Amino acid sequence: MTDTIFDFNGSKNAGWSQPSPLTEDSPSHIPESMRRNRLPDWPRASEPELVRHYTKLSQKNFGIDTGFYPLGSCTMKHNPRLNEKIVQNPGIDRIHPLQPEAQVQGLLAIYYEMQEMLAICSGMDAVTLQPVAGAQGEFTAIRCIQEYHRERGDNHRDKVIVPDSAHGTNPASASMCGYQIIEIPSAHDGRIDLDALRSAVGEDTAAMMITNPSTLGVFEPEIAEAAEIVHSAGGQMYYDGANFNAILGKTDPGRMGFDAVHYNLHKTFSQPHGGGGPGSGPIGVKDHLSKFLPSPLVNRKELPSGDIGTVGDGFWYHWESPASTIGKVQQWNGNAGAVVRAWAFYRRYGRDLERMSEHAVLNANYLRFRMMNPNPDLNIHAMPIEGCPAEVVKHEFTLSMSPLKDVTGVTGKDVAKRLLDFGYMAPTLYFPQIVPECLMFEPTETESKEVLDKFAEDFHAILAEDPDIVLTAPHTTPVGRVDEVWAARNLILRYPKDEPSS
Amino acid sequence: MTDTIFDFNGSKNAGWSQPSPLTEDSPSHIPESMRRNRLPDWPRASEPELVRHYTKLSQKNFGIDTGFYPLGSCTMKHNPRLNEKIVQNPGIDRIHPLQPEAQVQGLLAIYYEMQEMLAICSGMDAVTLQPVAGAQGEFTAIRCIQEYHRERGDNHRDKVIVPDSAHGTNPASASMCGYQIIEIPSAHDGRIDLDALRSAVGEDTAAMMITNPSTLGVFEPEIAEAAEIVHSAGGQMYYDGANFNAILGKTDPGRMGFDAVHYNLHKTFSQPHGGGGPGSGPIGVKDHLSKFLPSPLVNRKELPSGDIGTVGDGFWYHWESPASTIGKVQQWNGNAGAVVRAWAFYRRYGRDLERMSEHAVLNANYLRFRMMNPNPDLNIHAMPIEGCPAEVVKHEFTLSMSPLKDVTGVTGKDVAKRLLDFGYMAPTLYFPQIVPECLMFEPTETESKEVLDKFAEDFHAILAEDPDIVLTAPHTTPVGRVDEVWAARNLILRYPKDEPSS
Amino acid sequence: MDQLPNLGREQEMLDIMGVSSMKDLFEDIPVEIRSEGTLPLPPPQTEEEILRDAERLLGANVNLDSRPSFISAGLARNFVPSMVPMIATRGEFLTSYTPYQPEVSQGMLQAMWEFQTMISELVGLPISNVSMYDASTSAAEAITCAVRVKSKKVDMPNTVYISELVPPHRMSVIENYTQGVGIDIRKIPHDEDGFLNLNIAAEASGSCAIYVEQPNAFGILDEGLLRLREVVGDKTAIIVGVDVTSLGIVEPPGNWGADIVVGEGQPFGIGPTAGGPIYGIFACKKDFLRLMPGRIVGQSIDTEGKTAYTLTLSTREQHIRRHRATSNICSNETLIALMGAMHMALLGPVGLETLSTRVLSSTRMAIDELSSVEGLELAFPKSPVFREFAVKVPGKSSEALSHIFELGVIGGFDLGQWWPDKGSWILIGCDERTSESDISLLKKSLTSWVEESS
Amino acid sequence: MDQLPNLGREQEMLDIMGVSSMKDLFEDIPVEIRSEGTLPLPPPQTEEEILRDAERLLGANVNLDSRPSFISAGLARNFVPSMVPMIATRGEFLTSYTPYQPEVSQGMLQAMWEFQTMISELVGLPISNVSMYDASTSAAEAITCAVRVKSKKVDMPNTVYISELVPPHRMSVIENYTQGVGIDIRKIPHDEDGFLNLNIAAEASGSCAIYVEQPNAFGILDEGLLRLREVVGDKTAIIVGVDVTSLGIVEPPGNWGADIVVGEGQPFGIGPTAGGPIYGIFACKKDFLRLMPGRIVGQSIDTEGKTAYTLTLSTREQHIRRHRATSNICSNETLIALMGAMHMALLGPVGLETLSTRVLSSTRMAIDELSSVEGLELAFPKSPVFREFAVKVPGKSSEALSHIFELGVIGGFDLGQWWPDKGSWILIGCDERTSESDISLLKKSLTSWVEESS
Ligand SMILES: Cc1ncc(COP(=O)(O)O)c(C=O)c1O
Ligand SMILES: Cc1ncc(COP(=O)(O)O)c(C=O)c1O
Repeated sequence: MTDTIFDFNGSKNAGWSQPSPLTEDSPSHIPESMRRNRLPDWPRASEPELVRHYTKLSQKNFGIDTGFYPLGSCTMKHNPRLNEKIVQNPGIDRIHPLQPEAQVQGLLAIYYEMQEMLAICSGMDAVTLQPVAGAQGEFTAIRCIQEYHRERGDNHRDKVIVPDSAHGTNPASASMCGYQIIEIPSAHDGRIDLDALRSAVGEDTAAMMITNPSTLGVFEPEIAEAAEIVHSAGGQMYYDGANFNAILGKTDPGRMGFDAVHYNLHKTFSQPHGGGGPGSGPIGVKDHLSKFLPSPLVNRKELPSGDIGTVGDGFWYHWESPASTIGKVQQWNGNAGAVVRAWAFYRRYGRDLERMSEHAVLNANYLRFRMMNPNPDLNIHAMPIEGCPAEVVKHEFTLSMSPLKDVTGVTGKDVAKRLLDFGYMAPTLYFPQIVPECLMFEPTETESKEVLDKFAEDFHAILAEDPDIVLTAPHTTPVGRVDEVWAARNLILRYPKDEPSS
Repeated sequence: MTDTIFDFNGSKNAGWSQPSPLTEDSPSHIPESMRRNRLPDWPRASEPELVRHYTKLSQKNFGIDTGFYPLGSCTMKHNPRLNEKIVQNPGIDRIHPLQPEAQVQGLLAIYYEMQEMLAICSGMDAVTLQPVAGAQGEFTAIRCIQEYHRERGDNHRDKVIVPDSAHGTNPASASMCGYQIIEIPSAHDGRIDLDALRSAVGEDTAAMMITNPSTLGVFEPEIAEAAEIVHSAGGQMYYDGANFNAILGKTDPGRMGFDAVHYNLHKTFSQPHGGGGPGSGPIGVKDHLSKFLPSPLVNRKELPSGDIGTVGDGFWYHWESPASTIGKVQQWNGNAGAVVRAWAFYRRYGRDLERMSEHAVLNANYLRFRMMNPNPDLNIHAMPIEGCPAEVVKHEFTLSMSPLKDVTGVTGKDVAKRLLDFGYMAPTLYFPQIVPECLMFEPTETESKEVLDKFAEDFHAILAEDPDIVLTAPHTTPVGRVDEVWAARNLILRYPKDEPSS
Repeated sequence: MDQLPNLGREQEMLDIMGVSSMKDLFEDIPVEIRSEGTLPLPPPQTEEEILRDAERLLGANVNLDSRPSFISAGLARNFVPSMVPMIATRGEFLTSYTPYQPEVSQGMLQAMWEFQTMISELVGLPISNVSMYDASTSAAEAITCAVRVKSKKVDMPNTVYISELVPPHRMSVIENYTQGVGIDIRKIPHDEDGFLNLNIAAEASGSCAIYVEQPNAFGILDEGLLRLREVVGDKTAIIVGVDVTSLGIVEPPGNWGADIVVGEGQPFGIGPTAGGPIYGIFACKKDFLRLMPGRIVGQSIDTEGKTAYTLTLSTREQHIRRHRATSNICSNETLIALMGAMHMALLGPVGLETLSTRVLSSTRMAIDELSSVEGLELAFPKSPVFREFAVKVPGKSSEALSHIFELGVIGGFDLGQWWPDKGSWILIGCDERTSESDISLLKKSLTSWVEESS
Repeated sequence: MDQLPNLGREQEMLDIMGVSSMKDLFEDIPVEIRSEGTLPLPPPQTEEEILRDAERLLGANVNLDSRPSFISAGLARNFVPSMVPMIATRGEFLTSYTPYQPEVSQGMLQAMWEFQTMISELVGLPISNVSMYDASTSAAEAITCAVRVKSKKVDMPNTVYISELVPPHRMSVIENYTQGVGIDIRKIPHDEDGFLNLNIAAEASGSCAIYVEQPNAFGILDEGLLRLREVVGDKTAIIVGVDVTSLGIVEPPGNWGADIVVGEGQPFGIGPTAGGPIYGIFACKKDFLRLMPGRIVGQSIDTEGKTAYTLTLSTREQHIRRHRATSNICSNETLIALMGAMHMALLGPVGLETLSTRVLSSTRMAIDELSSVEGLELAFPKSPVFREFAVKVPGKSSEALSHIFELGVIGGFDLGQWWPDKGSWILIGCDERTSESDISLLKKSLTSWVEESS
């Protein structure tokens, strides 16, 4: 095991070398009683030790760069390195969000372009880039919808409908706005059950939240009908854009009948979100909701002819506050660095974003085909069954490992752990919860045919393998299967455990 | 095994996306017969595939960042990350060496400062930064010495003396200048044998090349006498500066009586030289040799008072060609990027470079003590013996594994390979050649006491271990012991082997 | 399009599947809702072209390092050691996701466990999560968390008292996070020295929580807060927002009774980045553990008893608890927190103290210099401050700021944007990069404004 | 001093060893040669201070990307894909050394084996080493290598013919490398179109080697070289220096009889970097293998028969063969060659062709534009060129260049510095970054010079 950073006992009096303070007596300006008298017990290590420490830690971490990462619903695609280079520019890294507009015209121009692009791609009328994650986008949009109903005096709408296949953030976000959640069951084929929806909607319906393609990876063909049902009950339709990677240029939530949508820029538009973040979760809305959007948005006005402006396109970019704005959901203007990366990503495709979605869908269908059609000579214990029967899937798909569990006792989790031994990240496990022993695969467009072929082959090898090996997997990882119950029971959340005691 | 890059068969028509050529018809300006008609069979891979390919390759490579690297004579110290950041500055990365002086005052100022600093630290009078490696520095200095003798009409000096413990580049460099090599044996204690030297020098002596501390890691106390002997025979004294890390601020080659010296900036002043390079091998010389130095050097002149100049210090920096320059040894002005990194490294210590050497020597002596004093309860098969008996060593030391070989058959190489299993880079093996079964350890100043303690402990564990395990090591590396004879016999030097045939 | 490995091989793959064309893969989208034609967007660009445009656009921004700059207001113009971004962007860190599979995520998990320890040490509380989106959501979720924990136990359920000297943007976030669930927010005023009115604060006793900041929106360090526990009694949660950098010299709230400490982590690890990605810190006492937001890493063991790390207490989270989750957080700011951990580890205790002292000393020097300018007036001359202080200028602060920008100085923040009645106040922020010459330029340019406007 | 982990623990370590003070560790240095007092150097600086100084000093340089620039003369103002430096600087690559222990160096070894393949493919010869210091030492060592291989077999041992159109700095390096060992160098002139005089080249027949460049120092592509094998016969080694970028469109010398191909690798992988670190390429036919310089990687197997890579043919090298080594190279330029490999791999065959075409097309456009300027004269109007071409200007080229620099253009290289009789010649270099507007600015500024000086 790598030592923890607290095991270093390097230089006794180390500390990053810094220039001296400008004046010596400044601490005396703070009343004695307010002064800290015991410094935090932080590591005392030199740069050489820390570079090695973190390098070694990184070597015990799996990323897209180190292998195939088919984590369904998470769109773990390649992160173009250009984007990382761009955000090192002091014109983004060393910018303060409160600088006057005249000092940040370039950034505002990028914001404007991204607002426009996202609106176009989704069929929405207005976009804010402020929310910093998909979940925060959901929360923000539901807040807007809440204000929309309130303004209309529609104060009794206190319910939000979500399918039972919804991502956990959907109900959690709605509930943070004070809504009650109505969960409607999926039809037997995993798709939306219009009858169940019809009986769920009513005068108390504030909104329905749904994603399409669904969390099962299939396109809901009756989405327009669903929208119609919700709208006629006076509710708003909210599109969870986590699966946007499947449909760019092919259809859009506007056409499907949605009123609001969030984008996970860190999924569709790529974004290193190592360890789980940062993200960026802009939202787009139709006109009727736009005046509630968080403040500020970027707008622009044409300059007098002859004046090309700071960015050279003849426009003056400026912040603008929507008329009935809900205010702020993040203190500044969102994750600007993530927006700039996403902008660079978008520019690489431009109107060919459609190609990106095509390849995401091609890869998913291809992988599904490969996985469901093993070499007949193999002695597979039991084949998985599709989470949702469908001619084609979109950018991801689900498989139920139940047959394998029935025959061998090997669970979806065991298969997931065994995949780690083969050098893969495991697929998403047990989500959506409506598919028993669910594994969810999303290859993304940036994986080659060779990788997909090999993955399917290795998957089949696991299905054919001695179940004992799978049940006790992983075997080749830096640590063996980790005891999560132990962790929750012992709650060792820092070093040493019980300091500062309270 | 990681696939080779040629196993990718990604996009059929891939190729880095580039803007279109400015004009379309340009190829027609090249005569048909000169045009290439079969493109090279380079990989056809996308960025995602290549990032992963090289990331995976890197994971099969050992560096200072991943573990202790006690490779004697190579001074594998930590590479401060600041230095890497600095060389990304377009003021070095995007500079052409032929730009007029007015356009590169900042770079010239750094060159000037480095010339001065190296001269001060070594007791030399003039320094050139042009040689790009230690070996090239040797070659350059020997060429200068050659011209020096020639100019004095001393045309019969055709021999260069090196001790048998010298680094291979010393004789190789001298021989590239056309010199015959006289190798003198070391005394029984590994030190320079003054009698042998006396009988080797003569009217044909052009120079002696030697390093101090010697390649055995001990300081040659009679160095001044040796210089005296060579000088009185009319020869020049050349100092191989590979071991400079041991003596900064404590003594210098000037005091020892040397006429010329090379510095391995990539050792003493740190420098990432991944895979074996780049390096930087400036040389310093005494006045009498300075007019032969390669061209150009940097000099400066004071500006009229009031004019602070481009870099703000009141000086104008300019190139200058030594009167009887030997010309060039590299086409430009040396490895400027390496010089800038070394400058940043030097600035971090300033006059405290002495502390650096102290810690390098402290660590070496400490490690030697630890390694030679195992826990008496251990059942060690046989202890190594010192390559050179000495009260104290300088920045490195040698151990002979002969006793172990005698008792168990385990060679120095076996021990080296076994150390890899413990997560260490092996020490330098079988150099200097005068120590049988030699292992040479150089911990550098950037390793902590904990690392040294643990290394000694693991070393002892190997000495006590079942010899069969050691003889067949390594066991945990990405590949097992590699068959070097097979490689030399089959000579598969590209893929596929026999293309283009000739 | 060098990003698509299967470009040009579509047919080969379709043939294997027995699908005839790419179009067939989208036949499941009903015709009525299919998009027509090409997206109305510009053509793709190459890396060279995008970089050129990026440099042009970002180059049009005035970056804080390009001139003396005194704008802070909740973010720090910090110095991040070079090692931090270089090592944190190693692919294994950069391109990983939430460590759902601990067996292949030990690196990030251990780093976050170490991060939790460092935050816990910093603020003097035993529990820390692995980051929130930013200081504002951290404050907001601390409040909703306290309400969850306290509502059933106090006289005033769903009620929280908040210092009125919280930056309005942060306050707005707090309002958004609290109003849907019906939390009643009551403001506590300050006296003329910018200190919290402890008499009114006493009314918070019996409510779920009181939220204060140390330093507050004017940079003021309020000694009275040390008595807050006394004032509000044992039942009401004390939540304190901090400037993390100050804690090398200022007593951490955990030591004077805070139940939850929140704040902006950005000064450790990353530049101001136009406001994000940054990260919020969130630390608390044990009683809040099971109802707190965000991800938490715990030490554990593997099947062979080897120490290992894993996400723990996930039952609080949305992917398990769904609408009863303690927060909706899924993506968070781990990668930035990792940078924070590296920066904190490099600083070490002594480095932190030096850093705090540097910020404090440049603040003091700026105060001393500006107080000697006739026509400028310190808004709170008697109060100790850290990093920031407010000055009153003749005329409108927005105009004063434009004037001094012309003279090459980014001169602070126009407090009129936050409080219309403070249209002639400027909030001046100092930091470890502030030099004597920066301060004298600021002084010179403000003096010029004073002269200009008199 | 945040670089020394044992700072402050000296005594602890000394005590363990039983040494009383740090001084004792240096007692072995005789008093007479000990240094006195402190080094006369400035005090240590912190990372912040060094960075500030570095930015000030390097910022005082005029970087090529800051304005239209036409200086090339052997190096390329290239565009390096962002991935290259980011991945090549991963610590495992960056901080490794020569892969003496192949078991833990497979990454670099495999990458270099792949590099060898790419260079071999590029130039059309079967063998490549893993890099030389730069193009000049590559050329120099190719010549000494050819002499080693051929001297015993030819009529004129120790004799080599060299085109006189080799850049003088490179020629100087060649002279240094050859004169110690007594190699006789004879120059071959060119005709008025800049083509090699093949009649005189024929005299090289019977010598050890002939060294030519394609394109030559004036950027000229010389069709006559295709007949060189015919002209010099079978025994004399043909060594060709190339512009690597040209080989996407120009026939590689391996295909027309070259025995050794050398050149500057820099256009693939790294910026011009003020002249280094860069790397030379060195490729040859099999007959030269055992006497060639530099490191070579071979495929091999491990104890279990698994494919593995290792340095091979080390018996040529100084650490084994000492003074009989084929070169003194120890440190080389592997890390830069790694960047080259990444860049080449990203380009792929088609990308290379596009790149070559881009460079050629901007060269052509610049020629077309400048030839329309009255008062400027192309030095070799009839000869095909790649990347560079020479123009004659009125007056001194150094003055012309100063003039156009004032107008914002880095206008090329003053050939008078290489050949005093060409004091009014400018060598103009174009590349993939040259834009139409760059060319029109060059034209405008040169036109202004013509007007000024008439
Ligand atoms: C379907 C779905 N919806 C919403 C989210 C929440 O997005 P974020 O993680 O950006 O908060 C996710 C994230 O995994 C998701 O997969
Ligand atoms: C003692 C000694 N001399 C000379 C050299 C040659 O230096 P370089 O590798 O920089 O050519 C080395 C390199 O290892 C060395 O150890």
